[in-house]
Amino acid sequence: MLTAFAIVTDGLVYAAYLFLVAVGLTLIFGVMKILNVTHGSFYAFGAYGAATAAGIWFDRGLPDAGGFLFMALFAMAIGLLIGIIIERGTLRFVYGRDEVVVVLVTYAIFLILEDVIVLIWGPRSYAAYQPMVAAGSIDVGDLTLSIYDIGLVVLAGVVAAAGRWALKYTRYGRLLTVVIFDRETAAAYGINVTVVYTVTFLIGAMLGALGGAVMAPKISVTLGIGVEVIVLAFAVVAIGGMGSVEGALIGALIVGISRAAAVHLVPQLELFVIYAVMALVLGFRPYGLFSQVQPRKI
Amino acid sequence: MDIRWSLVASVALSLAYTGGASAQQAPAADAPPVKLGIVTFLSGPAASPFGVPSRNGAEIVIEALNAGKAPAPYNTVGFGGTKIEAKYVDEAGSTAQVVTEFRNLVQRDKMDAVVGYISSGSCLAVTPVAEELQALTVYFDCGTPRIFEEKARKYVFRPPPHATMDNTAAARFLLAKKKDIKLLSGINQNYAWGQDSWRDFVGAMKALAPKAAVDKELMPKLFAGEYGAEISTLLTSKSEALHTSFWDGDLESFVYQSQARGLSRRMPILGTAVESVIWRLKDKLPDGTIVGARGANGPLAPDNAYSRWFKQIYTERYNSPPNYPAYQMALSLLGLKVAWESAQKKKGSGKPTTDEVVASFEGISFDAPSGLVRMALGNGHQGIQDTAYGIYKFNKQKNEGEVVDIMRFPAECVNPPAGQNADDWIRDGMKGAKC
Amino acid sequence: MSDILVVRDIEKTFGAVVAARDISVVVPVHQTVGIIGANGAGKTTFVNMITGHLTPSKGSIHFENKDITGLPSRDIVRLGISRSFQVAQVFPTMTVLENMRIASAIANSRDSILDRLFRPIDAPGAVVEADAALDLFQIARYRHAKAVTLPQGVRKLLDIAMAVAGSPRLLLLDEPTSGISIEEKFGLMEVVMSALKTRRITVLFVEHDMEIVGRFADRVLAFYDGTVIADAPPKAVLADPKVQTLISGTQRAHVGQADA
Amino acid sequence: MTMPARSSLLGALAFIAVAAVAPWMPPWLVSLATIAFANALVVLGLIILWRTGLVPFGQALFYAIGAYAVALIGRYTSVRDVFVVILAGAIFAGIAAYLVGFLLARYREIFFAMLSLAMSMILYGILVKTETLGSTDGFHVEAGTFFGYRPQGVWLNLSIYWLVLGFSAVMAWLVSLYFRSVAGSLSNPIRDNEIRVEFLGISVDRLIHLKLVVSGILAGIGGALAALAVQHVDPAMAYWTTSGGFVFVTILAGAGSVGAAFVGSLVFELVRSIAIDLVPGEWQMILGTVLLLTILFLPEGLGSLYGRLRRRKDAAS
Repeated sequence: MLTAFAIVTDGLVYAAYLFLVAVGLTLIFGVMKILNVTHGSFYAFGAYGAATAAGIWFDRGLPDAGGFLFMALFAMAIGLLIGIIIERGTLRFVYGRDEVVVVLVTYAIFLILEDVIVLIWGPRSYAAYQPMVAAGSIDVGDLTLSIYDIGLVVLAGVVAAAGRWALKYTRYGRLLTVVIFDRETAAAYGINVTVVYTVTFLIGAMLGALGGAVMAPKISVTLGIGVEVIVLAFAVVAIGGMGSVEGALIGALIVGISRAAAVHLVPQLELFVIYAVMALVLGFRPYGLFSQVQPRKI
Repeated sequence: MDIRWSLVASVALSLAYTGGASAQQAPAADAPPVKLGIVTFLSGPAASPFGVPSRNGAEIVIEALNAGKAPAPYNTVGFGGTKIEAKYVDEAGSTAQVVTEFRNLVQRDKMDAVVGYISSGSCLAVTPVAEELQALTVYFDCGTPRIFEEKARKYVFRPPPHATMDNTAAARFLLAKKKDIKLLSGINQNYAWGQDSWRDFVGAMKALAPKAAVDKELMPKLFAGEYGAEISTLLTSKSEALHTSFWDGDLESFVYQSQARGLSRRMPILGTAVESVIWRLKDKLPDGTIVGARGANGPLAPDNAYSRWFKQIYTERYNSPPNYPAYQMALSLLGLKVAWESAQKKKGSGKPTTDEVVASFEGISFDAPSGLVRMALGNGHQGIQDTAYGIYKFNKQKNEGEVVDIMRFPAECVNPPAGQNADDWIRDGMKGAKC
Repeated sequence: MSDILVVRDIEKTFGAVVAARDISVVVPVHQTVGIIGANGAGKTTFVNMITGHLTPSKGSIHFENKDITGLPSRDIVRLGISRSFQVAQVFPTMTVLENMRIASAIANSRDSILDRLFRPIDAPGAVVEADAALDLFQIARYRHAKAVTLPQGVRKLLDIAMAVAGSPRLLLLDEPTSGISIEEKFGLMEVVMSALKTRRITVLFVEHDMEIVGRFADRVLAFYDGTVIADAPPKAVLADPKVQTLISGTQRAHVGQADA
Repeated sequence: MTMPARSSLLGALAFIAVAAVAPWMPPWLVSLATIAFANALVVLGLIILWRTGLVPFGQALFYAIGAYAVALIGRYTSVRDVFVVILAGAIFAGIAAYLVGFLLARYREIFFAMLSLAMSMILYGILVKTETLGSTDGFHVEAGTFFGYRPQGVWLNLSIYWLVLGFSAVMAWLVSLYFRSVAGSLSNPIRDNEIRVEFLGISVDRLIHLKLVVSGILAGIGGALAALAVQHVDPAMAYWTTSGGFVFVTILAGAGSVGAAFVGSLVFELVRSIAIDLVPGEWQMILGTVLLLTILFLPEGLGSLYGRLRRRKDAAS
């Protein structure tokens, strides 16, 4: 019983992490059809930015509550900044090229940004644990849960709901839906696709940075954290169906719960879980659970 | 066909390149310097905890040696009066890249010796190449005992002890503190180092305390970052200690997350590589954590002239105390210096050849910041040392962690005897250990 | 004279939507059949079922006395049924000659991986055939132009030429003149039909232009709401009042004139 | 002389020249070129898929299988002959490609890339879990023999180099023949229009399956040669960054010609090695910049430079 409860709570926390990391990736893919490897850099810059912000804030002895907000905003600002540089500086020159070529462009930028991190922050690692410590914990039976983790789950839920709402009810959201559905038609109706692309990329960049910012208190912010996240986020998005926010949510839940179950029941399998789930899902649903791929008409 | 361009391009590039390189490295003084290639992680996740401290250690020690300012008997300039010139190379990349760069150091850059390698995989891959090229190679960190167990080596040395003693000593220390321990768990990264550490530790516990049972055996993937499920599992366990060989980023992440969920109130951590993070974690590392430093390094170092000297020069330059990779780098360079100078003395004058240095390296003993090193295993190619474990305590006044209750273990107590395979030795109950 | 195509009672449903129903058609060899009908009447669905792009939900299709119901298109092509498309399906980044050579080379290879691995693409037989086909369809002067740059009519001709490369016995043309200006339509159909006559191919073609149907078809099938409402020689079908009301839309005009 | 004949002759001459100068090349360059040409065989396989519009982010799967096949034969049997072990590597990689091909051949574009990545990561996981094979540390590969002859010292490296060159030459020739076959010519058509290919009577999935097996065999040979050259194998050979490296070289080389794979791979190794030498901490940045500039300014890769040059010469004459 306790194990089942633990699997669900751990699974939810891990799913929240995965969703926050993957949602920006799936949005960019849905709208721009770009599998964005620099998403790992957004995550890393977000985490480093949050750690820097934590240093600025808590070294002055400012209150904990505002600290987290400051970290998140600071990280998103950094995400916005590098997002602008990447999109305006390189990506817009390769729109319309093969999808795979664009992936490689983002891969190249990712390689460069990995070293930019070293140049800015040096090779040492950073910590930003204050918000998690300040949040405290509650006991549920034998299990102690971190309130910060619960907050993560709530945040993931809020982001998912807000995303759904924005896509359905805001003007820009509806524009996006049109572009996702059919690029050419959108252009024919006079939608400025270039502007939509830029805005989407920046939102995706900020979401990626936010993912890094909310994880920063839990981890040691160190070189290479972006690499790990890329494959993880790709797997989640592929399982859910590329370009679908609901898909990212379901994909994150599936991976999160499977991994938690593996750790509790068969820890030896932990290493394979994500890829096994991915291969399994794709074996039956080639384009993911919530795919929007339609067969071509002749 | 484009193939012919490869010829032109490669020849042109290599000519331009070697030309440039040799011009750069033209001897400044009359006597050509001793050229050392230093290979360590300068990028990637292992750079911050291991690579950079060891590079710093190399820089500061080489500087001191070149100035003739190290404590006796290391107070001759450089190696035997000749200054040392170091070239630093990144260990990150595929094994093929590591091997290629090793060849470049030996064949293109004509290094007199290569000192380096943190990853055991790198050491295993470089070893046969070093033997083939007859290049003097000194490993300073990689832990696997396999290097000298698989085959006798001639040109390869590893002055710091291998990883076996980290876990045999950990078991002995745990039993010294908790004689009646009944249940324990482990969390180790799912890669060679984590798997080997856990196997050695469990093997040693079986031999020393057959009644102690293993509860949870967790093996999260390397750099997982999120340990919620692992911590929950451990919270449901009645284990009395948690063995881990986590290091740096993963260790810090695990400590933050387990602290937030009160795991340390249930069971203390026994960490074989905890020392590398104590300066950063400060009060976030729970008191009572059992601290290993892969030898008597850092706060576990014996109080002698060498450890005081090394800690002082390192701290002055880099504003933080040296951690164990820095100690191991210093140890390896001092060992090489001893071997070099004794070869030079035997020869009478001039630069000793590689074979002469190799001959005088085998089986020597020398003092290092972490105590006496004896090249006792692997036909005199593998060093052993006394090791130590202690208990972490945060000192609020100094705002600094310290390690108390230090217990030392003689080298022969925690290392296999010469000629015996470490795995077999542990499996057979660590016969012949002299404690 | 034998029947080359026998279609019995085929039906196609997509969920609750019935795209085609109760279709039975028998086509003798060397006949040229025109297919007419409004958009959504089931013409393309019919063509898609015969060529294996869609599997009928019910009924059977026999080609030269062989049951081909539900076979994949590539097997049906190998048996001797070929088709062209409403939107010409060519290889846009390749030249006309390259397009044609690929089609000829495939037609000349046996259906085995090994044969295709060891047969060079520029084997003399295929090259000669490709050149001949370009001449036959009168597009040889575009041979070195990339397909993406071709005018619509030429692209259609290339599409049909490629479909004919495998020497099919039955060819289905899905709106060969769609997207072509009125002045060019007849010229294009002349080229196509005379080429097909020399190859003695049985033809089914979907067409909106009644004049063209009247001119080239031996027989006309009129589709309405997923089924065949008339099947007779062109003159008879075009005069059929049901056809005039439901498809060609001429009936109302006539009635209006009569009233005036 | 016909075009293909001229290229074959030039290619053969180039290979002979590159082989003949080896004893006078600095030894480090020989080793570097050995690895570069072994990897070029993998890139050759990528070019086959690339022309079809497929980019595998998991080609390291077959590379690692080829390498581990050689290593395991050396560890558990007494077979040492390089030709036998390389053949074994090729066969195992080919079988693996044939098996995963049933799944992979149904996918296109990004989905193909992602699924192939998942496949290679599963192998990576299995190798990491296999403690008897040293887990992530990997293990030593026994030196090979050439029909019973066991080269020593400098000759060891030179023989491996010549071996790699020999395989490269044969494979380059076979692949260029393949590109001129009916099956090989269908790459571009499949990328352009799968429906037309199907309606010409060809199964696109089966053709892609074939291409996967061919590219898998090439990757297996590349891995087998790399294992013999490096004398060590480890699971990182199956990791996705290894696959990423191959894709990188493919972009750099361009899919235009067979020879480009070899030039591209060599240039890549040289650039990387020089970058590590000049900026040991930030060499990835240099690699990333090279990749970015290649895509932006040389979209058809290094191979297109030669084509441009030749066109200019033809125009002048």
